[in-house]
Amino acid sequence: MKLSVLVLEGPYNHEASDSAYNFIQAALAKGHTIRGIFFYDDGVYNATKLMDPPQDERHISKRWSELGAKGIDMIVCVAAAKRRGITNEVLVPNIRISGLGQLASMIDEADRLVTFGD
Amino acid sequence: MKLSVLVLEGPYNHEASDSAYNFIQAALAKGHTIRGIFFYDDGVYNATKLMDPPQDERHISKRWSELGAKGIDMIVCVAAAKRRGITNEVLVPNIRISGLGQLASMIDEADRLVTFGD
Amino acid sequence: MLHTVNKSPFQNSALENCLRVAQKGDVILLLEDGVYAASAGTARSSLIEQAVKQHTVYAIDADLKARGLGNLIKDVRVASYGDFVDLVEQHPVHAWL
Amino acid sequence: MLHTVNKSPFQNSALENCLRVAQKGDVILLLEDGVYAASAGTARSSLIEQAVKQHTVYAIDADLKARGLGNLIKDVRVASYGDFVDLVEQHPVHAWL
Amino acid sequence: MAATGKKVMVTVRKAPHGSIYVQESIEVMFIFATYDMDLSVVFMDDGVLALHPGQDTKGLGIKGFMASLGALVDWEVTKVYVDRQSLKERNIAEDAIISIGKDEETDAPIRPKVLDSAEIAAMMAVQHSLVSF
Amino acid sequence: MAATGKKVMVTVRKAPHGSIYVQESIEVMFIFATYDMDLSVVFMDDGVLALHPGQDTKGLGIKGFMASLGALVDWEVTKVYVDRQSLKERNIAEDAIISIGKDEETDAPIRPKVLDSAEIAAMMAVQHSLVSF
Repeated sequence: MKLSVLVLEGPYNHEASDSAYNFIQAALAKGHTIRGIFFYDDGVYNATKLMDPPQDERHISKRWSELGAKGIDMIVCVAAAKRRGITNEVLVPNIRISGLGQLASMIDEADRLVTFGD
Repeated sequence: MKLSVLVLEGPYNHEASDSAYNFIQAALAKGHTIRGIFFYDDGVYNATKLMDPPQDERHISKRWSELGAKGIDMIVCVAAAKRRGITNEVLVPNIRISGLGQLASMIDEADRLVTFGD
Repeated sequence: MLHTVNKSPFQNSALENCLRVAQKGDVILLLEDGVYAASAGTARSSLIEQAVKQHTVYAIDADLKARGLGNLIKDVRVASYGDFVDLVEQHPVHAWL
Repeated sequence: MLHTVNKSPFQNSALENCLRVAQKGDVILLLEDGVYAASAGTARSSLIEQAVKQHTVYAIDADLKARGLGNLIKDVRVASYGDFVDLVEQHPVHAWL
Repeated sequence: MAATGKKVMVTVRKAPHGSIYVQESIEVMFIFATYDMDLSVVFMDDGVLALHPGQDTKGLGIKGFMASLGALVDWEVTKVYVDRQSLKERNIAEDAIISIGKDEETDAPIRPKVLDSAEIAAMMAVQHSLVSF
Repeated sequence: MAATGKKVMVTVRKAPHGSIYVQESIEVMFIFATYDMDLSVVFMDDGVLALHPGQDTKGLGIKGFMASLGALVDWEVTKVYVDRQSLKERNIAEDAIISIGKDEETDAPIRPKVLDSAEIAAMMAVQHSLVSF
């Protein structure tokens, strides 16, 4: 199965980002394909490399970046990101900024979309 | 009257940030003193200079920075900021990063605390 | 004391939670999505219809206008942000987030 | 279809909203704070007690454990994230955020 | 991207102005409409409050999105629905909700179509994907 | 900062783990306790779920904050209350809620004190400031 995932909330503040990550790991473990992960609304905050959580806590943007390194298409919505100060200079590797049209493509080219938010 | 204000949510996504700003403007117009404004939880996102909203929209961090320029003590919680990637390099002028002890002082030295959040 | 409620009464229990604890004579200020509770004739109007018997209830004018709300429950008072400041001057405030 | 609910039934109307629209045979997955609805003997247990008559109801195991919930409403099934993936494979999904 | 005509539904369930979700859902509708999906939009629960007449956000210092909502039809977002019970619970008259465009010939306002929850449920059941706000 | 002994209350009304508010409220309690305020803490509404026994967040990949809650008394956060009705509605037995420390002499667990809403209301009414999560 080919899946796309939409993340609507930022890291740490809401569990949405963790649920999405845990879901995606389980999907990969079952051999499914992730067509793409799209970050929208406050979800764009997931992509900042500047986050620096306590040592004994998960590092959410690093975790996403590692998924991106596996070749998963990971996109932050440009309009939502501009409003919130997520720019190319603070972006973690393997996530890129693009338009909502990419979400349309992710939906179109996947068997399912799963949305995580608040 | 001496007031302190606590902001718990980020800009644009929730009205909390706008309500706090409108409340503070009204308090200043009435001649009250703002002892301090403290940004906690997702509220720390209010302080990034990288936000770049559409031209015809309010610029929330610029607005806060202008209040700071008037001498109001404006503080972003260091622990909440680290987790979320708000560092000195992205901070708008006139807002500084410090600890929760500053919130205690703001409460102690004000007649009232007003909290805005979600 | 002053209680602020900023949640829609259709979606969130904040207003009910507040009314359970608020004491007779306490003031309640509705703001943001909380102002939907001030609307007359809805499935949740009874909350504020009851509340005004024990409390002075205000709703922020700019929030009402933003949401197109004009048909308000009797005895709900419309407040500017300046009125909000005056209420804070008179009372310690608890935000029912 | 698969409906996901991630809100506490004590604070938010999402589960009620979902149950009003869900069709007989639809699957409901509780996750995050939504799993509190699976707890037995609470003031909101009746929602899921009714729901299991028409729907298969799952609750995410890791979310139950995080919240210390073990005393669940009869017929609620415990699901891993892997089970969640299987459910998504079988059904289009609507998230009641 | 190739147009495959897949059925996609956007649901709007949150109240406007207290949070940005309604506004960002409209941006999604506009873009999706250009993708030749078979797009439906449903306002339900607090989302129907976005259709309340007479909204004016000037006093908040917020631009708002009433102009965008009023232009949905111009942007070819035409299958727009609203849940009857949600309107009723919020005391919004079905014929008072804001228009999302005008009929090209008669200039009559076009409003979201009011549906019962069973009709919405049936429509949800046949979607390829659902995006919710 | 000078200690003025002002009465400050922290209220916790949100459920744990679905959002970070409970965790960040505990950080506030720890710091405030070092400021010689007259600090009270009240768990009510969904906030009482933070006191549910047996919480284990390992499966979420989240550290959690149970250790911090269990150390409130050690950090001199001692006036900790919980709303009776909120516990009842959520089927949490009053004697099952997690302990926030141990009695120095008897080693007995110290639990938040269960109050009725009228008692909470009376306590709120005399605060200098209230911080809510």
